[in-house]
Parts: sequence; C-alpha cells; structure tokens
Amino acid sequence: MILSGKAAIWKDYQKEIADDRYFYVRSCVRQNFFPGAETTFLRIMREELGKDVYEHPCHTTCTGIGYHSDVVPIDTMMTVVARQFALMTESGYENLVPSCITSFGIYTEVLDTWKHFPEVEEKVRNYLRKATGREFQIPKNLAHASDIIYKFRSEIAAKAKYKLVNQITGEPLKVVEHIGCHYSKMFPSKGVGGAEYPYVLVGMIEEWGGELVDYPERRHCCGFGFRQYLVQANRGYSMSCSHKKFESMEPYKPDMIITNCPGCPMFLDRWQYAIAEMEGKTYGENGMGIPVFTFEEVAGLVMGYNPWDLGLQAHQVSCEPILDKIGIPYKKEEKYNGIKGKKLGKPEMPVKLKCC
Amino acid sequence: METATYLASLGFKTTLIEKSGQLGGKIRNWYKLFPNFSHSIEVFNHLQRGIDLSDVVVKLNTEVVAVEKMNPGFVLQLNNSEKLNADSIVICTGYDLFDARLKEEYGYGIYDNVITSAELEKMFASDKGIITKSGQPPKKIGFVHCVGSRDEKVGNTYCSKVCCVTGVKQAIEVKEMIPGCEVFNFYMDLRMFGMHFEAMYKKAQEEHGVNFVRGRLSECAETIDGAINLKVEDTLLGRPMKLSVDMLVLMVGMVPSEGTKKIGSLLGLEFGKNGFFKSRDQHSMANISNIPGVFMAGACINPITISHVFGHAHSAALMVASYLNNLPIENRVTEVV
Amino acid sequence: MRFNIFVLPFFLGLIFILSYVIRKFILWQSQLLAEDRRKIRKGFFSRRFLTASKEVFYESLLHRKMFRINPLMGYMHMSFALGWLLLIVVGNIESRLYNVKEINLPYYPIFLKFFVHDKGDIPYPKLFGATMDFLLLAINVGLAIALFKRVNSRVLGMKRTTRMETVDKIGLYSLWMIFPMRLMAESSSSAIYHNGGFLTGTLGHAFSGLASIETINYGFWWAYSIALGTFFFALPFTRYMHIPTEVFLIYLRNFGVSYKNNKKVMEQVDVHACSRCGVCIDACQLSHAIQANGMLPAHYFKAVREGKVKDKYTLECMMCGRCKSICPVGVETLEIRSAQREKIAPSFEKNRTFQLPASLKTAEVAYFAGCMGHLTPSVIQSMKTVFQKAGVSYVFVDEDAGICCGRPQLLAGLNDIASELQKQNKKRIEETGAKTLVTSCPICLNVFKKEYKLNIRVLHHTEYLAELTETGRLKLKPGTETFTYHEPCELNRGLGIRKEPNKLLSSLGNFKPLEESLGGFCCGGSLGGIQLSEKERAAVAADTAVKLKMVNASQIVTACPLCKSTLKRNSDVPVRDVAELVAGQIV
Amino acid sequence: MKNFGFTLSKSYEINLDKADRALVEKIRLKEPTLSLCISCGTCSATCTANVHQNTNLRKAILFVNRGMNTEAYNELKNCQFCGKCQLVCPRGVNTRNLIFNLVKILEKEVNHAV
Amino acid sequence: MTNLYELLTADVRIQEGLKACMNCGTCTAICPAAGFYNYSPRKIAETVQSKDETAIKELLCSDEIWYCGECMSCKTRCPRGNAPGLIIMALRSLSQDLGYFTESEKGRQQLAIKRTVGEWILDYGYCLYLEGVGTDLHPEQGPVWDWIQEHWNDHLERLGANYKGTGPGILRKIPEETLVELRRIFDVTGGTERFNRIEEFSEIKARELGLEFGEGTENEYFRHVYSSNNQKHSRE
Repeated sequence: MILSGKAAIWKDYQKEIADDRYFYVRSCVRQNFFPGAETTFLRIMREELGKDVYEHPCHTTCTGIGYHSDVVPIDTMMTVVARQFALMTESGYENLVPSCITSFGIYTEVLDTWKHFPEVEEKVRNYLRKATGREFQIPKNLAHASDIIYKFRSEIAAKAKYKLVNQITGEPLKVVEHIGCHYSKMFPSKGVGGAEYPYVLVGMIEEWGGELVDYPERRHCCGFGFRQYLVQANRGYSMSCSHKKFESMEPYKPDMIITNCPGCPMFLDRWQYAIAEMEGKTYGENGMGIPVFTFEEVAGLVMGYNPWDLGLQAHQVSCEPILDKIGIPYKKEEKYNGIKGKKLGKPEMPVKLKCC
Repeated sequence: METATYLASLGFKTTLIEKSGQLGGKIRNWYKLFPNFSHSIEVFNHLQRGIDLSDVVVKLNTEVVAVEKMNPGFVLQLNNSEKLNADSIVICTGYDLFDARLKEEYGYGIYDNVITSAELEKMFASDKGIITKSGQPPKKIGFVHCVGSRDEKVGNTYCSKVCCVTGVKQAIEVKEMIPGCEVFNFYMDLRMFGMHFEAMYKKAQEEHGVNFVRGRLSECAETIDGAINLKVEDTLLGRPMKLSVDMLVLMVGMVPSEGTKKIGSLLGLEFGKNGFFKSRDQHSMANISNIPGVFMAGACINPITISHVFGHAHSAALMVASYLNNLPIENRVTEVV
Repeated sequence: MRFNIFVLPFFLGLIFILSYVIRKFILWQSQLLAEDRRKIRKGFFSRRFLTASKEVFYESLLHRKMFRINPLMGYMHMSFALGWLLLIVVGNIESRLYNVKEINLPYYPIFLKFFVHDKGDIPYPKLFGATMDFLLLAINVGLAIALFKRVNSRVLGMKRTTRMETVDKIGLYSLWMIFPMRLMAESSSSAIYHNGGFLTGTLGHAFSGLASIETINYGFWWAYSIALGTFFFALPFTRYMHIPTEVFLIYLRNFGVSYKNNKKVMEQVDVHACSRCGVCIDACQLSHAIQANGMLPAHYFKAVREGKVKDKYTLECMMCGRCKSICPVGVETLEIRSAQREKIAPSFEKNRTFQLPASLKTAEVAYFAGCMGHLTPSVIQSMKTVFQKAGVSYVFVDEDAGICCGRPQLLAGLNDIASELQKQNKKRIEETGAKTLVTSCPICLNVFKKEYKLNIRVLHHTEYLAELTETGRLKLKPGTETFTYHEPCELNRGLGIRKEPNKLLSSLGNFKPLEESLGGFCCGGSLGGIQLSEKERAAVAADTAVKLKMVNASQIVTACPLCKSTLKRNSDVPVRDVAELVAGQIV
Repeated sequence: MKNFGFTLSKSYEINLDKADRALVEKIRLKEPTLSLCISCGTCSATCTANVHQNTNLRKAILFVNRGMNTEAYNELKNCQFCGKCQLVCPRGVNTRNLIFNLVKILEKEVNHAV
Repeated sequence: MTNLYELLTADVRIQEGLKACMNCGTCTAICPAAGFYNYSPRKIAETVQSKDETAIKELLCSDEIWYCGECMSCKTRCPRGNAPGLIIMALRSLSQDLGYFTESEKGRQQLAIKRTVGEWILDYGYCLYLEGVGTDLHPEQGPVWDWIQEHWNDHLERLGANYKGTGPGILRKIPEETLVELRRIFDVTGGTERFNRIEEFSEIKARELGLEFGEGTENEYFRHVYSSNNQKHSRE
C-alpha cells in the first residue's frame, strides 16, 4: 500500500464545508438506535466549538428509507425534501447538515436532479406550494454531520483528553472505517476523499492518533439494502453482506470500527451478535466481537465524555475492552442506569457472544 | 523522423525539432512489437538510418515557444532564443499515455502490484524480468483492457485501438517468460483489427492457454499478502467473479500529448472533441490541418499503430512536397453532401 | 505301429492346437445368446451348412476375394490353404492304402515317406507321387511369392502393410520352413530309396551319392516335424489364429448369428478372424491423408484382441466402411469399432423432455431434412420445389425443433440417447400418417431403415426422385453439364443404394462416374470420426476432392448434405446435391 | 443455535481462487481445441437440443474453465450429439470429441460429488 | 396495451440512469446483491434497453427487480455513467403502479414495508418507530434491544432525548399540523395513491392465495409476505 498515492487522491476531493450556522436535520435510525450520538454531536458543536446549530421542531424524515424501499414515490420524496429546505429558508439558515447518510444522499441526488432537470424542480415547487403553501431556496452548503466533525477534527484533537492509542503498548489503535454507501458512491465529488478512498473518517482517525486499516472488502455495503433488512425473509442477504466484510477484515485484527452512517453501526454491531448466535462465529478478541462506533461517539470518547452519556450501553458488542485499551475510565455499575443513578436492570447475556 | 527523411531526400531543407534529448519518441518505451514480436529497436534503427542518410538538421532538447504566421510561411521562435523560418510545418507530437491514477478503483499508485502496460514493457527489457514488489515472479497476472479508453468517467469516450492487441501480445510474452504463470485478460471487446492480430489471439489461447474473461474490471483491493483481489463480472455467464492475482497490468490508452495541446494552441489548430487534432477530412485529408502549410502525422491526430504511423509519415511528406511545389491538390474543393 | 521319436514335435503340436482351437470355439459359442446357440445347432442340419461350407471353400481355401483384390496374393493364400489341405487329404488316402491293419495316427500320413519306402504295393503309385509333388511344388511357389512380398510388398500392390512381433515371426518362419523341409526330407528319402515323384525324385538324384545321406535325411525329417510343431504351438498367439477362426466365423454368419446382441463374443471372433493381411490399411483414407496408424483396422483389431485399445484410436475412425468392403474375411469392422465405442461412451441424460411444436399435419409424404440438411438450405429448398412441382402433398417433419435421427449417437456408441431420440421421431413421423418417408440425409436414412421399424416406405431423396421421374410425376429436361458423383458412404456402403442415384444422374446430363472399386471415398466430414481435428478432416476431404477432380467433370454431384458442405469447403470444383440438379431441370 | 427466521446466504460469485481447474486441463489434453472457443455462440444458436432443453455448449465451456463442473455437466447432459455445432464453429473446435470427453469426465466428477 | 418502455422512460431516473449500456459488467461485478442473489444489474439494463415489451413485463412481475439493495455502488463504476440502481427504482415504481409486484414473492413484501415504514412516516414523521421494532419482528436486535424496549423512557431521558415531548429534540412528538402537511404532500404527489395501490393489489393477491387479509401486522397475509422465503433466489 502506497499511502502517498492515497494522499494525492484525498487532495483532489476536498469539498467546501460551511463553518457555522448549521440547520441540523435528525436521522430516523440514529435517533432510535444511537440517540446519544446526536446529543453528543450537538454538545460538541455547541459547547466545545461554540457553533450555531439550529434544529427546527417541525422538520421530519426525508422519507429516504421509504423512498429506497420504494413505497414512497420520487415526487413525494422530493416534495418532503423541499419542505425541509423551506423550513430552513424560513428559519434563515443556508447550511444544511443532515445527521443521516441516506438523507445526505437523498439531498445530494435531489439537488443534482434539479440541476439537470429544472422542470422537475419547478414541478416540485408547485407540489409544495399546493400542499403546504411553502417556498424554499436551495441550500448554499450541504454537508453531512461527519463532514463537520471532519472539518473541526484538529480543534477536537486539541481539546481531546484521550488518543486512539493503546495505552499499554503505545501503538496506535487499528481502526477500520466504514462509510455509508450513499455518502459518496453516487456523487464522489460530494464526499471528502471521493468514493474509492473516502477521507472523512480517515481524517479523524489519523488526527486522533489511530491507524487506518484498509482491507479488501472495505467498500462493500453493510447490507442494510433497505427492503433487504426491513423484511425478515430477506435479512439473510443483509447479514451475509456484513459477514463478508467481517471475514475480510478479520486477518487485520482491527481494534474497532468507526462509521459515519446511522444504519451501518447498528448492523455491524447487531450482525456480530446474530452471526455469533447463529453460526457460533465471533470476531475480535476473546469472542467479544469488534466494537463498532459512530463518529460522534468516537469524538465524544476522545473528548473524555462519560461513555454512558454517549450511549455506548446501547451497543450489543461491549465497548469496555476498547475503553480499557485507550485507558478511558468508566463506572461499570452505572452502565445500565437511568438518570440520577436509577437502576434499570441489565440486558440478558447472549449465549455465544461474550459481553460485559 | 520518417517525414523529415523523405522531405530531405526530396531535396527540401528540413529541420527536425525534438523536445527531448533523443529522437524516436515513444517507440523506445516498447520492447517487442505486435504482431510479429520484432524488437522495436529495429524500427527505431531504420528511422535513425534514414536521418543519417539524408541531411536533416536535427535539433534535440528544442521546443517551439512561439509561432509567427508570415505570408507565406512561418517563423518559429525556439526556446534556445533561435528563430527558424519555415515554409511549411509538419506536426508529429504523438500521444501521452493515459494517467492510470485517474481510474482510482484500480489502485494504480496505491497498490504495490498494480502496474501499467508501459511499465511491463520495461520489465520485459530489464534483466530482472517480471517481478512483483516482493521480487518474486508472479504466479497469476491480470491484464485489464480499456483503461482510460471507452470510459466517460475519465472523459475518454474513444477506443485507443492498440491496447487490445498489446494486451494479447504482452500476455504471450509473459507466458513465454514465465510458462507456469496463469494469465487472465479482462476485456469488453477484443478488437483484433489488423492482419495477423487474430492469429496472435488464437496463439495466445491455443499455445499459451491465456484466459480471456469478458468483463470490465470493476474494483480491486490489496490483500494482506500484497496480492490484488479483483471483482469482475463474467458477462458471458452473467455471474460476478472474484479472483486474486499477484500482479495487475493496466492497458493504458492514448491521450493527446502535452506537445499536441501546446503547439496546437500556438498555431491555432483545430482540435477534435477528443482533444486530438482535427483533420480537414477523416478519410481523404487526414494529414491536412485547418491552416495552409501546416500538416500533421501520427498519434497527434488519433490513436494509431506504428505500422500506420509510417503511412501517415509518408503521406505527410507528400502533402508538404505538393504544397511547396504549389500543386495545391489538398485544396481540392468538393461539395459536401 | 510305426513310430519314431522325431514325430513328437509335430504330434504334440497337433494335439495342442486342436484342443486349443476346439476349447476356444466352445467357449465362444457358449457366450452367445441362447437363441443364437439354437440357430447353430439347427444350422448344422440345414442347407445353410452347405452354403457355409461353400463359402469356406471359396474364401478360406480358394481365397476368391483375395484373387479379386490381387491375383498374386490370391494365389499365395490359396496355395497355402488349399494346397496344404490337399496335401493332407491325399496324404491320408495314400497312407490308408499303404496301411490297412495298423492304427493310423495323425503323424503317419504326414511323415509317410519316412516310414514307407517301397512303392510297389499300392495302385497308381506314380499318380500319388506326382500329385503330392505337384502340391508341394505349388505350395513352395506360393511360399516364394510370400518371401518376395516380405522383401518388397509394393510389387504386390500394397503401399503399407502390417508390422510383425516376435511371436508372429516365429509363426511365419516356422510356416515357411514347413514345406521346404518336407521337400528336402522327402527328396533326401528318395535319394536313398528312389521312391520320389517328379520333383522329390529329381531332387533326390542330386542328393544321391552323398556319404552321410542317412543322417542328413533324418535331420530333415526332424526339421520338418519341428517346423510343424513350432507353427502349431505358435499359431494361437499369432495372426494365423485367423485360419481356424475364419472358418468358425463363416459358419456362425451363415447360421444367422446376429452381431447386434452378441457384440462381446462376435467382436472377439472377428478380431481373431482378422488375418492382418493389411489390405484394409491401404483402403483406409486416414492411413494416407493423416498418416494414421493405431486406428487402422488391422492394427486396431490386434489391439482389441490383446485388450490394449486406446480411446483415441477407437474414436478416430470415420466409419466410412471402406475397410469392411475390402476385407477378404468379411470382418465386421464397423461393428467392432462401435462395440468399443459403447464401452467408453459417456452417459447423457436418459429421460428427456422435448418442447415440440403442435402436432404435424397428415400428408402423402413425410419429409425429413435432418440436422445436416438444415445446414444446406438449398437442398431443402430444392426438395420443396420438387414436391410442389410434382404435386405431392408433403409434411416437413423436422422443419422446426427437429430431433436428431439417432444415427450420430449410434456411431458414437451412445445407444441410450439414440433410442430415446428414435422414440420421439418415430412418434412424429407416424402421426403424419404418411405412406412414404423421404429424407435428404443418408445418415438419417440409415437408422430410419435399420432401426426405426417403420411400417411405411423409407426412401432417400435420390430414390424418391428417381421414382417420381419414372412414374412421370416429374418431367426433367436433359442437362448439358458434365458431372461426376460423390457417393455418400452411408448411402452406398451403408445401405447399398447405388442403382437409383446412378440412373437418375445419367438422366440429368453428361454423367462421368468415378471408377473406384470400393464405391467412392469419404468426404471427411463423417460423423463417425469423433476424435478428428478439422485439419485432419480437411486432409481427407482434400484427398477425396483431388480424386474426384481427376474425373474431369465441371461439377461434383453428391446426395448427402454433410458430404456437400464438407466437400465444397475443400474442392475447387463446384459441389451440388442431386436434388438441386433435379429441381433445376424440371420442365 | 438460535433461529432468527433467516440464515447466511450462499455466495453466488464465481471464486476462481477456489475453483477446481484441474479438470479443464484433463479435458484440454483430450481435446486441445477447447481453448480455441471465443464464446461467439454459433454453436448454441444452431443447437436443436437447445430448443428442447437448455443445452449450451458455449456456457458449458465457460463453466469448465471456471471449474464449475456440475453446471457444465448440466449444460451438456441433454446434448443430442448430432454434430451441427462442429460444422458451424468458426474456430474449428472439435465439438463432438470435446462433448464426448467432457461429459465422460464430468459425469464421474459430478456423480462423485453427489 | 400501454407501452411499458415508454412508461419507464417517462421516469426521470431512467433518463438519469440509462444511456446506452455496453454490457461491460462493472455493475454486476461489485453489486452486493449479485454476490448472493441470482441477479445481475447488467442484465436489467440490457433488458430495459432492449425495449422488448414481453421481457420488460416479465421483469416487472419477477423477483429479480426486488433483489437490489439500492446501495448505488453500480453508479460509481459505470464507464457510461449509468446507474442500474436508478433503473431498478423506476421498474419497482412501475411494477407497483401496474400491480405486477404481487406476482413475485419478493414483490409482495412491499405491503409489509408500507404497513411499517410507510405508515410510520405519516403517523410519527419518521421512517422508524421505536415501539414498532420489537425483537418479535427483529430478533437480531438482541438482548440489549429488549432492555432498551423495556426502559426506553429512562434510557432515552439519560441520553438527552425529548421522547414524545414538544419542541425540538430526539424522538420528539411531531406536531399535528406537520403531519397534516406530510399527508397533504402524499396526497398531491402520488404517495397516498401508491399506498392505496399496494393495499388493493395485495388484498386481491391475498384472496387469490386464500390468505386472511387484515389491518396491521397481525394477519396471515402480512406474516406470509414478511417471512416466507422459497429459497429459490440464490444459487440452486
């Protein structure tokens, strides 16, 4: 692997990212599965970096999952997207920051389609007018939440309490990065580092002291495949895709996986559990699996936030081993507490997959 | 070189301006030539002999920095601050190889064992022979056709013409050097357009058992042991196929050379939409540019094989001769249908 | 009883060979199907026995076929076979006359002249002497030819002949020794007792006066006996096994023992009956066109006999049948080859489904173009024209979704598929209710006639066209073209259909037939030849094309779509099908 | 093991690294013209067996080359062996001998595998 | 009858996603779906550009068009800048508009998606509804998910969510007027019609198959489409 070669490509794919006054749009999946991540993102942006991130109470899903599982027609999706734009315009913001990669893809695709087919934009404007009487302007800047963290990665590094380094060996942690397909596969120029060697997460890993692990199936989809996961009958496919990735990364002995898509971390986390229980096969050390994090969680970790405030307890694969490696202190007994130390019991132990 | 030789021997005062330190251009980069595996150096020597025999003035390490149009003729300002009067100009700026790094998914310049066809030629010539980064002769080699050709993603929609047959030629050469090596050629179409090309293809199959897979390489990735994992569809079976090779050779196509762009803009020559020079007519006036007195020959007009370049060279010489003898046959006016 | 130790080699040899051969025959016949064994038993007491014996006389003794092929060779074989037999027969009679009271052991007549010296006491002693001498002479002349053939086989018109192994040589040389030794023995005897005929007597004189004549004489008798003994002991392991086997085979054949159901045995009988005379080698086009060797019948059958067959050789043969037509023994060359192919054949899907188009309309004639026919549309077109012009109501059986007739599979030893396909086709053909089945492809015709057991007329288009013209349903204007005729193997050698095409052709223009004793060559396209490269096929085709060209006709006419498409690729003389000519000359 | 109502899917990819290519070499020895095929499809186009059942020599040859022997066998098991393909092949592949040997060798392999 | 090819090309995604395809196979080579299903995006493109109406109809009725995961990897690689993924989306839309989707096992699943994701959008403003995804329908979510489902209020509170609350925040209650807007958008843009068609055609199919058809997820037909797999989709 010739890194200079990659660096050259990374240089070619730098995109413009607004540096303040963001209009934040939440993610269906992240809210449900990793609420702590979104909280952490806002906390870092507002408290650590003092940025203006606005969230409109009336914004909604972009219908992306519905659209990509084909129950929502394209016009409907576009008009819902247009409504989001309208809310942003009304609130006087111009920089759109979706928390979700599918949304990011949707917004990018819609804007691109409108560019090539202005008549479609016109049609959608009419739809929106007809349905809600709203008007909108095209966002001036569109960046995914991970782009923002990428932009401020060095600021975060400067404030960081911990590094992605094995405190015992002093070696950088081996980190596998997984990029959501819709981040740059559709429009390589819209993603930091392009489609083949995305840099958005690599930038964070390097900046925060980790070491990137590149492996053959790095680019492969996690397997969500929308309808392929949503319907139980198809889930075998969904799981098989992740399985393919795990098999491919296994020889590299990665310490952790970091992702920028809300869905992928959930799948890469849960499929490790399912594969273990179904096939008896576990990855990572001591049959405990490879911990999977969202970029917000990792940012929170290096900032030294309490792991349980980040919501790491919501992961099926335990995060404790990696916390120990980095040397992040945590209170075991508080892991499953509610607010004010309220005891909430503990999840059951899986049969095969070892958990803390 | 050939045009200059003929013009000089026809009695015209001919100057050959060469940007680099030696004549011959790209031909020196190739080891053996398709389809008869003769050494390219033989062709070069033939060219050189021509120059030696005729009194062509050769200016090496020389570039044209400015051109002044006189009526008639031109004044060429050279980089060595010398001025040169010319009644007619023949442009032979050739081609550049496609920059394989633009096909990011092939990992050229990133994966250790992904090389270009030109680099493989160097290996043929070198005494180390064909070796991977680790210094071992490869057990499996893949050849990817159409790299930088017929590909809108990199902006080259045209076929570079020579890669197919070069791919087959190199496959055979590899087999001859490392008989035990498994060779896979990934193609979309095998355009064996020339005489004896098809025979070469047949030879590759029959005598060397080269595997031809119809499918464009989609992506490759480096494995932990430095091999290259390939993902391609076996389109003739309609099944995705994966395999690993120890070395991947990219059959890079031809793109308009820097020289072509430069001299073209200096002279105000017309470019075709692929960036090569535009001929007055593709069929009947291939050598003739939009500017009277300026002629072109070779790969600066379009991708072309060495054998055809000679045809171009001779015809260009003829054009100049007729032009300078005021037999303006190239200005024949025929109505366009 | 007269006895001398020197007779032992002969006597033991005789006992050995008789017991061996008899054992073999019994073994073979025991492996035949019950019904065929019955046929044999009946056969012995029927006229078939006589016809068989006649054939034995003509072929095994007179070697009639051999004579036809080459008189010298014919004589050679006859002298050995018939000459020797007579020698034995006459010798026996003579010995009987001499010896009435004592038991007469088989060696006695053979060595008669050793035991009996005075010639006074039997009738016509001179006659006997003369006859025996004459026979001896005749045989020795044959022997001379044989020797000569060894030295220079080409003179006897044989370009290539069989190789011999040590045991063959032993057999051969001992055989060669027998009659000279007998001659010498009897002559030297007559030198002592003056009891020789015109030959032995004269030769005897030459000896007379020699001091140690007794010892010499005794030595010759020993040599004679040893020669015989050696020959008998060697015989089963040499080509000479064909001598008894051929006789056995002739009887089986005449008793109507079928090859089909007894392949295993009959194959063995046949390969043993092969005398490896080698005439097939020259007849086989592959031997010259591609210098084939192991596949050549004589060599191949030896391999079969020794169980050393190579798949390659089994699969190379084009099954053109030239070897069968020329074989003096009448060995079932093609049957042996396909029997071997059956052994190595792969197994394809047995029960198949066929997506056939809607059932066929009924008509007077059912036309079957055949797979190959479909590759020569001009032939099909011509037939359509003919049907239409002759006002024949016909139905095109394999117009689309045609099923192969089954012949190519049989040729490859794939009998299962063959019968499967045949079933399907039979259904199709029968549902047309046609009275006549006409096919353009002799390959198909072969199975239609031999395997299908259709209860309607099965004709090749040449036969049918001939019929149409004769019955006047089709009027043809005479043509002016000169053309020769390439006879398709399957049509001519396969089915013996020659009359009709020839008649038809002579009515079509200036017909210059190709004079060829075996009825024409193979086009090289043969579906029989499985392991033949295109190059090799082309070589055969070229060979044939040249021979046809030498006829000096402006066209080559054939009657097989496969022949047509193969030849036209390798001949500069245009090649057409009879049907095309006919269609072109309809009034 | 827990039942989730679904399982891992078998890979549909051709994996040339794991493919058993010894067989194709065996067959190539029996009929060298195997390597001359250019997948033009003339054979499968003229093939009558292909009308009745899926019989595709072009695919069969590809399959053996990929070490997918069962698939190859299935493509040929309904072959009628009529030899039309041989007459139309532009590359002079000796198809009948190829099929004869292919099926012969494959049937062993396949039946062995079953 | 209506020309399917024209109906398809009316979809902007076909205009974006299908210029002349040269069958090079780059799409199938990296398509995750092609790795497990008997599926090839190249063939899809080929069939559509063949304009063969019968072939296209077969496609619309087939399982094939439902295998794609819409990861769009194909778009990245196509040397002609095509996007089979977009072609698929156009095909799926048409298949649902014309009711062909119920002809295939995979197509019938659309009901299950409409009844979950689809309806959640209109009821809660998001594609996912925490209380809708229990381990009964999603066993792979594991024990940790059971724990969360048990304690979502406390769990979410601790992670700073505004569960079912007013104002902004994680999993807040979407104001009624917003949901009204969403529904109006669905009405004017064909979203509602799509939903209705899925329901209608599914009901017909349910009758055909003799399966009990009812509201929500607790009925035979839903269970059937949600979990049945004839195992004929991958390597035989």
